[in-house]
Amino acid sequence: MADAVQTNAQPHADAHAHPSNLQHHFDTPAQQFDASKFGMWLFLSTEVLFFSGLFLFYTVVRRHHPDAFALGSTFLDWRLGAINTLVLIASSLTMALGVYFAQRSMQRALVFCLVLTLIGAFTFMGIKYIEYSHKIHEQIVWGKWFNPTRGHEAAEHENAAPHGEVASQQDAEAAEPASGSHEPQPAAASAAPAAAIQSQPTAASTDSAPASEPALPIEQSGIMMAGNGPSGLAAGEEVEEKGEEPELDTYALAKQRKDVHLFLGVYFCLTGLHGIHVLAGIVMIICLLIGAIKGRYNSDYYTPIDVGGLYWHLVDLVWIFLFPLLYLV
Amino acid sequence: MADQVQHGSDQPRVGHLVPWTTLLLTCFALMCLTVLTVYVAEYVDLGRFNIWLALIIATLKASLVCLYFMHLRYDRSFNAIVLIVAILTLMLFIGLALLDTNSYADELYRPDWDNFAPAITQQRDLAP
Amino acid sequence: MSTLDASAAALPAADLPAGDNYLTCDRGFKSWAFTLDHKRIGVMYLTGILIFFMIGGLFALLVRTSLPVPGVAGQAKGPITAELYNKFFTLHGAIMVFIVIIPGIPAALGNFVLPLMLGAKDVAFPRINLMSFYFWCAGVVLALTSLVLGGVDTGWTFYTPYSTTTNTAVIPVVAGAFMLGFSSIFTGLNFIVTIHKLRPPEMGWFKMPLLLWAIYSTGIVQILATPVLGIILLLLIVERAVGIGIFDPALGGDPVLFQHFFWFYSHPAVYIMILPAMGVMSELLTVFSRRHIFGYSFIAYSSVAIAVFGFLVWGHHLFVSGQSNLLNTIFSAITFSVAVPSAIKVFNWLATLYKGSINLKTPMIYALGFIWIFGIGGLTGLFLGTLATDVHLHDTYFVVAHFHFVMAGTIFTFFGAVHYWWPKIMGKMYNEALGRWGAMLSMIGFNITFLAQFWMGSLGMPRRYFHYDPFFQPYHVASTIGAYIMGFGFLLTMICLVHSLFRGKRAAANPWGGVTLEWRTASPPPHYNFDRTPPVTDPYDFNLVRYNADTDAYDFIPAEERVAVPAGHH
Amino acid sequence: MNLTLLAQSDRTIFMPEPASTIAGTVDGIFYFIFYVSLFFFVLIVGLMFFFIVRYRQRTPGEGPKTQITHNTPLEILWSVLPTFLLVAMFWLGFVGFLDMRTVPKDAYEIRVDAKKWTWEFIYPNGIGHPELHVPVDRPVRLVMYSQDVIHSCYIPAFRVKRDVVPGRYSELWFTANKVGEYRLVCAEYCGEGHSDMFAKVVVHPAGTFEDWLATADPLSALSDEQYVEFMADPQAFIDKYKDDPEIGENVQRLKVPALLGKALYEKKGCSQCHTIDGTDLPDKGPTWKGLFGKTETFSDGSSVVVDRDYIAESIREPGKRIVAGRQNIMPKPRVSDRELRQIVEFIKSLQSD
Repeated sequence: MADAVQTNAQPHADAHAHPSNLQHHFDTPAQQFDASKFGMWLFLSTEVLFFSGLFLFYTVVRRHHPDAFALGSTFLDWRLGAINTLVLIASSLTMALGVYFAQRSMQRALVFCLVLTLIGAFTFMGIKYIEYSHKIHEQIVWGKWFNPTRGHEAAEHENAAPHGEVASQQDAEAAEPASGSHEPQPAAASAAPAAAIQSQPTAASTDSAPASEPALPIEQSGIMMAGNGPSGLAAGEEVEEKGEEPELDTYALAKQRKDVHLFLGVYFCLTGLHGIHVLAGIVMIICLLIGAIKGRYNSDYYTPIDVGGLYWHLVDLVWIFLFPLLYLV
Repeated sequence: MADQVQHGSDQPRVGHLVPWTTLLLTCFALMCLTVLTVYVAEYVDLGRFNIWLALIIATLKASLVCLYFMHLRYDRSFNAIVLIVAILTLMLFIGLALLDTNSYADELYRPDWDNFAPAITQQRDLAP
Repeated sequence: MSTLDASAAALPAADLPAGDNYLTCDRGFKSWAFTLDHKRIGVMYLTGILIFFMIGGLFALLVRTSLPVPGVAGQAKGPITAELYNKFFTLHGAIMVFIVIIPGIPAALGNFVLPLMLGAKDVAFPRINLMSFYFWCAGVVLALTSLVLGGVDTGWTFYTPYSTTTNTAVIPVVAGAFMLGFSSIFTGLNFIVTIHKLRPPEMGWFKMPLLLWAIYSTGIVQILATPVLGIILLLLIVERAVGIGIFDPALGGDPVLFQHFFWFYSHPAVYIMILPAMGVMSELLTVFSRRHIFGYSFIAYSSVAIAVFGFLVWGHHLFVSGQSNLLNTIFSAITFSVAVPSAIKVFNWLATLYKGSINLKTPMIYALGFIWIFGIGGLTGLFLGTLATDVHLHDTYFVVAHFHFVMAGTIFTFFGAVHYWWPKIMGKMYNEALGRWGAMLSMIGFNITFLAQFWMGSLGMPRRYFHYDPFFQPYHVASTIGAYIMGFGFLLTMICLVHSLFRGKRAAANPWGGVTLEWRTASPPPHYNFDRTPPVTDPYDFNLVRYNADTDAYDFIPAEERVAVPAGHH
Repeated sequence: MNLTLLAQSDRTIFMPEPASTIAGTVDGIFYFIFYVSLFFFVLIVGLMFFFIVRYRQRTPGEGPKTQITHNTPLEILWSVLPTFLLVAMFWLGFVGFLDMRTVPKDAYEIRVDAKKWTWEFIYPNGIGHPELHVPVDRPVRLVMYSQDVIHSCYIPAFRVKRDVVPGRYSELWFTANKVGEYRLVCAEYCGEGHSDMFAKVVVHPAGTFEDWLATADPLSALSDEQYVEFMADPQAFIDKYKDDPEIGENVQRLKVPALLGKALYEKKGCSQCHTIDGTDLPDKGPTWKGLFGKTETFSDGSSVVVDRDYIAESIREPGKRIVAGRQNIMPKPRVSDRELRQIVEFIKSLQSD
């Protein structure tokens, strides 16, 4: 049995040559590649079912409160949603191209694609952050804290006790998706949508405020609308002028109804969970980027890029469904 | 399941190479569909069918992403089976749960909305 | 196959040089904490699970201890208040279900045995395997946190709106269950990939040991059902933390939706618990009756069938919570269809015993006990699947007894499996007498405990009651006495296992005469499992081995000798 | 806990005493399944023990007598045969269950109000009572709602159970066919008092239920003079008569109308829009503090001094006259005349200081 002692060491010196990036318990790179991809697909199927819960929640609530959904979705700006959809699709493309270049062992192109994907991810989070902070500002939030208030009005009752609570509650939430938004890109990217919004009566006035200084609401949670006072006020007047025209005031309507907050609850759950997945994706892409810069991946071994790509595409898939369900009710 | 290792010379050692033109075309198609879905939702009113149309378009986009971006079209078929099984389970879950939700919609009351308005008014059909 | 492998396996393990096996090849805390070796991870799971089994059992005894006297409405029973009692049964349920039984067979024993049975060097994703173990640890820590924070009183089902309104430490324990869920998902994922991709080419699907079929089916359920638990627990946390109003009717939410989510996972979870046990059964019964399994394909397919049906029956937990008649009917019908594959298994096991050579070693006693216990557990399921009777029995002790009979079936098989693979895992033989006593006592105590509960349940005793109608006192007293006998039995079992570590004699490579691949390597196995890739054979062909009186163990018969042996005889 | 359920004679060994029309069916199905299961259990376990004894290993390493690996016809047989029994069970249970769910049109409706950890039964005449009293041989329909968490209304003797879910009406029906006292318990875990959340169920002999209902409300037991006296100064009246041999027992159950009104204020949801501490909710309803006797001006300019009649009107037909500056958002609550009187008494008692 003495030979057994040596044979224990064998697996690395197996019959066939064992490439460095092939783990000891696999025989061939193909086996390892297939195993990893298969594993990732199984994981993606768990993700699908993970989201399925929220989709059921969405459907049930919508079944019981159809009007609330119609009304609630007017608080979302489909332009921002659409832009985010396009951003994600683009980043999906760059990811897929990244896999392509990895397969062709084209290091530079791979790195470039990953950087583009990363930018896309940050842009998405930036826009999401703008949407969130605007909703927080106007108390268009979930549950018993739902109390839609136009920007300038919000500035007036800032001393309302539950209100401060909401804001702080909210920033805790908003903070994490927003983490990306300290990057230069989102501010720049969001300038465009914000501008587009200004011209819109229904679209909320104050998008521009957080866009100009993203970090602001997080610092001063309770009294953040005081910080936004001027811009909020200015935009508010504009809204009032539009308000002259006999168009229905969604804010007042929503206040009367007792179930509109449910839509916002669904909205924050779905986009929040999706946002967390995007953040995870950002971390993942950064790791891949480091690996790519170190030149770890080539046509022989690009499994991490491929598998990571699958995950990123799933994030895209989920959003493809979220967009029409939430923004285009 | 085709053996992954034997591919053309331009192919990587494992996996399948999707030409970049295909990827660009896919992306373009996705963009167009996004514009379409927005257009339909905002400017075409089909009443309650809007949501279904939106979902159909979304499913179309999703399958494009799966087939080309995620290589499912060239991949081992078992991976596709995994995804399909997951989606079937999802439908099963949502479907059966909704069957229940629909049935008790008329038993609901909101204490502060319709102060204990008339209880279950009509007998619901009991034969399955 | 060459004669080499046979002779290698035939060598008695006794003269293995020390420091050669996976336990001794590498020492120190780090070598365990960061190990990627599936065997060590399995051992760590096993240790943790056995410890928490004892803790969960302790809570069970506390529950039973507070019940022999009916008590007076609104008053405490000595030191035990109603609130405390609620925390007892909640923690008993949560620990046993999420921490012990679900990972019990797959994570602990599956981790150790599955790659060995495949003749593989490790599972497909060793890192993910270690990660899921640490998820398990995190879950345990969170559960303990809630214990420190004063416990939880929601019942292990966390039904809303009670769980969203009670002021006990719900969030930590729910977060714990969430982590444990992910641990379970990754284990299942790992095993499915392993079975698909690391199965030796010559081992076709129908040459796999039935345990692998069972674990595979379990994996399917783990992957498809557990995420739904994850999301609902997440929603529950969010609801408690920031009041999103999903489950709060006053805000337009729907409390019953939670039950759909919860049971969509938790019913399949029952099959996550029972399927591996059934797989183990097929191994134990064949080895200890020296018989080829009867009706391999029927048993294999019935595992998959149970897994699939498992997804279609969750609604039978909602028969009286106002679910629509149509849905009740559908779920009742499908529930009955689960009985068929279960029955198939039981009948085939019986047929396996027929004309066997039955050897009543401890694992076999557990296995036979499973037939008795699962028989009762399964048959009483019929009362609950039947709509009209379920209305009366729902949420009574009848249900409690029913699912204890099913889940304890898993626990007993788990212990059978622990005894069966103990020599392979630890390289030591346990004390047979002690093992048998432990098995018998715990099973007798168990039957007393829960048969009494069936009885009072059908007589209308609701579950989770602290005070009860004095009419039921005799039943409760009997149940409590049984519980203590059972507790003592399990204590003996634990003593038996610990004792074997110090006093047990060295185990041979193949003490029971199994022919699945794990018995072809030394006990305990070397770090890389097999010195030579083992030959794949029919997992139930017991003509491959021969009894060796000197070692009181079995040796694999070298190929050329075996040609002479006529099938069926030695 | 003095009344012990099932103390009665004719209970079967596994089932409590049957006291409703469906109990018979349920017990029948139960025992059918029981004997079928018993048969299979004895068969399986019997065979098992027989094999253990007959085929036990005598010498270590002894081989088996056979190695048959399968017998497909046999396996198919024992897969298919049980199926028929299963179908039978399912069908019986299904039919029995539909009977439980199909409420007769003429059922006598009683509201059940469940909260931690008490049951209140509200009879058609508006009287709330902690005990469930029902006439024998008459279908009774319980319409149940919960104020806090999920409870479950379970009457073992009637073999009926139904969860009481907050946010929706749950219904349950039965026909008690046996006079006597039974027990209603909560079957869905609802917290600390879960096991103490039980109520007495009394099945009245034919004809006597109405008499009980008539006297169930302590007020109804009072003569007209006594009633007037009571309304004039309830507390004094209670103190005066609470030890009275005839009506004392009744008087002790009397509550000051204002107190009853306060209970209704919570229960009927008035508290959602009307405060009683003087703070006015502009977009909701006026505060009740100091409302009585106050002068309200309507949107059409007319005005009125708030009195019993005006309150009655604004509860009965909220939209008729809208106070200036308020929206017409008040829903129409269901209140009996007696409840209305109690609410008025309550508002009256809320004088502004």
